[in-house]
Amino acid sequence: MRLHEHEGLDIFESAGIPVPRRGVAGNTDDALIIAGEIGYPVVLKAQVLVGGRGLAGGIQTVTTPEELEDAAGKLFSAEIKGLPVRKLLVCEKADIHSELYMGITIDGFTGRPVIVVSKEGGVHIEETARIAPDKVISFYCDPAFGFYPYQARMLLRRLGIVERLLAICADVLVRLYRAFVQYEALIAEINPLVILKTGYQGGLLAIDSVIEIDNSALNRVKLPLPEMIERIENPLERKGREIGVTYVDLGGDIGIISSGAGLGMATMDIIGERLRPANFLETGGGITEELLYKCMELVMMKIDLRAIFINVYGGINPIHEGARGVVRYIKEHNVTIPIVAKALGNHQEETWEILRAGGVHVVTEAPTEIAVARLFELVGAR
Amino acid sequence: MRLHEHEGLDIFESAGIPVPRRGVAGNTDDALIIAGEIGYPVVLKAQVLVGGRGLAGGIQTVTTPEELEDAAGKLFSAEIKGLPVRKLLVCEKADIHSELYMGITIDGFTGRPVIVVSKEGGVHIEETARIAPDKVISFYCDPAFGFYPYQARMLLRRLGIVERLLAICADVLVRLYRAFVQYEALIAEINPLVILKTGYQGGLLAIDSVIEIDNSALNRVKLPLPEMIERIENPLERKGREIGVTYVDLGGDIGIISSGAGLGMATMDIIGERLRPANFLETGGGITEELLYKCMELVMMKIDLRAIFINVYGGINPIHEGARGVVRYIKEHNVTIPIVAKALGNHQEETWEILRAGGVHVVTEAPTEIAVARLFELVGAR
Amino acid sequence: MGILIDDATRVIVQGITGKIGSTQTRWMLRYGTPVVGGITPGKGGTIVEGLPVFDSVAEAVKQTGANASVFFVPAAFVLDAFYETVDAGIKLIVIVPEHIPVNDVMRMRAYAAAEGVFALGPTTPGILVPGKGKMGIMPGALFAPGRVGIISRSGTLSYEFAGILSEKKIGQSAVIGMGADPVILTNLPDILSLFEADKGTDAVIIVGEVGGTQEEKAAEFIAEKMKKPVAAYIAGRLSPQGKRMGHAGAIVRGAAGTVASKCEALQTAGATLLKSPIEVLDWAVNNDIR
Amino acid sequence: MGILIDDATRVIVQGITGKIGSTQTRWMLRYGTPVVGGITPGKGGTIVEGLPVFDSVAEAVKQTGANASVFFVPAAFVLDAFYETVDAGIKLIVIVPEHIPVNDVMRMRAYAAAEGVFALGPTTPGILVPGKGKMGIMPGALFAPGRVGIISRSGTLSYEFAGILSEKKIGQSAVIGMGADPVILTNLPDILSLFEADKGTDAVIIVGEVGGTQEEKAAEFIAEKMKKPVAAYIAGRLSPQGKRMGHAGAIVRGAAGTVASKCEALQTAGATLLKSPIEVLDWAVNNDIR
Repeated sequence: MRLHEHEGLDIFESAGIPVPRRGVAGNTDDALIIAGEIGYPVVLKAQVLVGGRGLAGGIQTVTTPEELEDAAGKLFSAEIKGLPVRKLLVCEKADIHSELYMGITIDGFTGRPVIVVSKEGGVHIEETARIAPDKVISFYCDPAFGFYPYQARMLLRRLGIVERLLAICADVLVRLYRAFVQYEALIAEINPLVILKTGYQGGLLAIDSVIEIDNSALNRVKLPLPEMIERIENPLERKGREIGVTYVDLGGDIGIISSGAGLGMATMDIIGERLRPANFLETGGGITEELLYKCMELVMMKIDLRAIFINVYGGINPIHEGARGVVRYIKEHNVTIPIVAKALGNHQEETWEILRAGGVHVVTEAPTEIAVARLFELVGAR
Repeated sequence: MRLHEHEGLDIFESAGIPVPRRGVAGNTDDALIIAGEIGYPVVLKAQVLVGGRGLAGGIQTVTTPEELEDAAGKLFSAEIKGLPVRKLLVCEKADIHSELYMGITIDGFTGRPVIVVSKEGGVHIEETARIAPDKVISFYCDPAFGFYPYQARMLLRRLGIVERLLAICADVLVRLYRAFVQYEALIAEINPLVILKTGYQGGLLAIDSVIEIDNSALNRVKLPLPEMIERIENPLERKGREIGVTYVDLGGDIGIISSGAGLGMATMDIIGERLRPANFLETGGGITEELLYKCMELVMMKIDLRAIFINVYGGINPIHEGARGVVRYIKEHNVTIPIVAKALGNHQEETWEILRAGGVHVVTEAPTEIAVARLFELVGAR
Repeated sequence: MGILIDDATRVIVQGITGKIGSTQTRWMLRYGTPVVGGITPGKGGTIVEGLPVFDSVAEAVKQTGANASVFFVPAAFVLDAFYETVDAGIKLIVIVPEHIPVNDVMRMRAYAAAEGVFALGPTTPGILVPGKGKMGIMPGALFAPGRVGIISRSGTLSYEFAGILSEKKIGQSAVIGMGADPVILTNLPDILSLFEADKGTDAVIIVGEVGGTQEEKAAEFIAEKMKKPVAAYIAGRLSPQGKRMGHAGAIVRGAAGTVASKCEALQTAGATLLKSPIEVLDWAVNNDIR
Repeated sequence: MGILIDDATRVIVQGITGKIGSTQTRWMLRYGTPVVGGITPGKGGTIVEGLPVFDSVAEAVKQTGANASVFFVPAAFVLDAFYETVDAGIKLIVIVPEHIPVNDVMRMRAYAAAEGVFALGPTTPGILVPGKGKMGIMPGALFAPGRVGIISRSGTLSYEFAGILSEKKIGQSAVIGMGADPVILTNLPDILSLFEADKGTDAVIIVGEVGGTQEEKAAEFIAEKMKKPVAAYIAGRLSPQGKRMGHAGAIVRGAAGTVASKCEALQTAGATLLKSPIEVLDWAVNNDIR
């Protein structure tokens, strides 16, 4: 679960990392009050969960209440990369001397947290990593051992940081690591960590946060935050989460239901050769009659749908039970668009029988390409 | 720092261990109110930091408000093993089917937490461990690995615990371990963990707690508790802590000041051959003129003191500076009882000179026994 | 001799008394898998699918000589059960459940490595060795004995490839689900090395997906160590670019993780790229695999 | 050759820029200890007592060839500095500071054991090898070169015994403070084994205290492994039950750790019990120790 910038800054603050004075506003009036308390100039930052927000106009510095009213009004009515702006973070403007980048993620291949630091903070950090990898220091940490100040100092010395700054930057990096572990994060990033011109706040200020919590750990991480589900903007994707499946909304008009992420992606790729998928829906391993009924309902919510393609395997899933749900939905809602299904594995014959009785075009050969060819025929795709 | 029973029960509760309904009363009226809410019978438990409280009459079951008034009144005016009763824990009375003992401590020799369980709960656990060690199961845990439910089940199975009780007891033991680690305890004990006759509270209830926190970790353990210093009942011992030395109040009339715990204990043992030490005062490694001035002040607070014996070494301590404090105290307060000092190590000659100028009997030979012989002479001990 | 499962294998099922555990035990037994018992703490002494249930793995090992374990344990209990299983001396562990916290997976991985345990998953369909048995949830009817090895990140896509091959009478030596989580217990190159060393395997199919760097690392292994022909399919060409999650991952991975990067790495390493699963049949014909 | 400190020893002082660190460095240098530098992160490049200060242990090792380290670091920073020192390859570490959380000590101890590091403390006066040097805070004037080894839980009591012996011209081969905490980095039997193996040591004095079980375990070692004569003194006969006598480790809980239990174990093992420190002189005469 990706956290909003302001939620991440709250976590940083509780971890003892210096953060700017700030407040979150849901409307322009609140933004004015917060800015009044902080003192101008302030920075307005759209709280949208998307990268490249700054370049898309989502960050504005204002020096007077009038400027704030103007900028906040525009931001609240704008969309940043397709997402509505529901909240603004109003922040003190830091007196920037220079910037650092600090980030921690998990490397899948080594199974270790990787700590990354660079003197080139800001939006160009990835570019720096590509063209000047020597300016980006990475450290693969042993999670059983932890990450200690001496290791942080070693990394930061390699960036040329010395004397008092060395100790306080190392302290921030260790605190970032502790927060990363405590909140079971997949990503925790300060970008940038600002070195101020004055000694205020110990001379450092974390002015942006990126934190993503491991979804599988959400139930044991103590977070005073809104539920995952409230963060999903797309109504269909939110409904997918409600019924317990993965639903990704796409631009096309062919509905897809698959059991298994890999199979779902392959199906999408094969269909995408000639048609445009409307969605990616993956049931996971919990198929029941009720679940597939709801999956049908969800897929059918997309307007102008031309056909549905079902691709499921009976391994952990009782696909014959799922088939009953599909057929029940078809009958109750008198579905007329073509539905093609490939269903193999345990209980396959029973599944075919149920689906055929419900008017579904069943393909019994193994290659998905053959079943998709049938779909292409039925909707007249060339 | 040893916690009170009620503080320990609060920690257990926050760790998810089942605990009785209860309240803490500072007077009989409050105890009546709490008992009224819980419902009779209730158990009154004197909150004093001493073992064997039950056998000394500190635990009373009452079945009516009248009985409570009578018992609480007596408890509040009593002393349990020399300690005043300032608070009573008022607890629901558990419907006991049987009892277990669960305790965790740190084994100094292996440097590991030791987890101990026994079916013989209650006050006789130490006796059981001595006479029937096979009834007490110990497990030396690897702190880097932690302690997991499967290990808890393994221990508890060896006590003959099976089926549903196995899982819930294992859960309590793992939670006790987590609390032990989280609060940096030296000891965490549930004695007894009661198995109830009914299934109430999952069938288990931790009805007494012993928790001792590592003093050296107090500044990093988050505990919403009164300070260490407020727990010290003896006013002289409290003053010792205030000035930063270890002071243990004893029954005798010879004051002792030593730099170093071992030396202090040896000095006490040697003096104890013929005289009775009034105290054990150990300065630690932070001797200054001011500190020894205050040490003199503290030792002199004991009435009817016959003499003071000072035994210090100049290793990490600047004993010549300390000597100035001793002498300043003697002069300002016109001390007339004999003071014998042995002071060796760095700056010893300077130290001797200062002490002699202040009227202190200085012994320059190495054996403490020789200096103590001088003390015996001076106070006429045979 | 099959890979990982052979005549000496004796499998226990952890979480055998659960709905999925008991159902999958039935399927495993029907497939001829040497399942010898199951574990559910607190339910020792009962019988499921004709097999004895034990309270602890140590007891099961003692009573049945079990040396392999497949997990159908709720995600929250997997770490504890894993430690218990390793401590009991079991050297092959298959973790079917999904939604296990990455922190738990990292711990299990380090413990397995330290104790010399071969573990697969989490989020794996398991292992199936045609004719020998299966540990996990793969639907047996789709597989046939033969000489092609399949390693897949996705359960269902492994069935798809096996199904396509089996229909054309091209059998499999072993089918292994590597697990679909960000961190897995055994990396792809280490699984590849089993197939490279296996006398019963003539060629290997890697079925990958967007994300992570397993396929890129596998390409390095193929280039340096593999002599057997390898075909590779990577799913997710049309997956929308994930909502960008900070920079740290991107810095560590560089450009890796896209279908394009994986395909390029595998092709450069000498693997045959399959643009669509059905192309596996042409590859089999061209490499004379039967 | 002395125990632990010899002609190849090159000592660094961690926390050298602090008040105690710089003062004790001066005393160590005056005693002839081969101190080659110091560490205080952020103060690299400065000079203390004529010695170079470094930002990191690794740098100090590289520049000075240091192979031993003595700590005068605030308790809260000891764990971090310890890990750093071990990682830098130093194999002898003396932790003088007190009030270090037991959890940190347990971590240090496990790390030292895993990495083959000999470490003393916490709450130790250190090591003094007469004529060779000292790491720690022992006041040099009280010690004399000779053939008696002293191991003490208490700093000041080690001075007391050395002082009593030195006055009578009975010198010491080495004096080692084992540390007075509940958990220490090297157990008493392991220190005893150094003396048993040392050609320069004829006899050993153990100076113990109430609390813990180090002396009881030492008794087992003496009974099984030691040929050299051992004398033992245990302080705290009059310590009241349950009271912490200055040292975190000096607390009696139940029957274990009492003076009586220690004395009985040591006497049974064949050690000579000293009821009062001065009796060490009789023991020396009886055992012909000079």
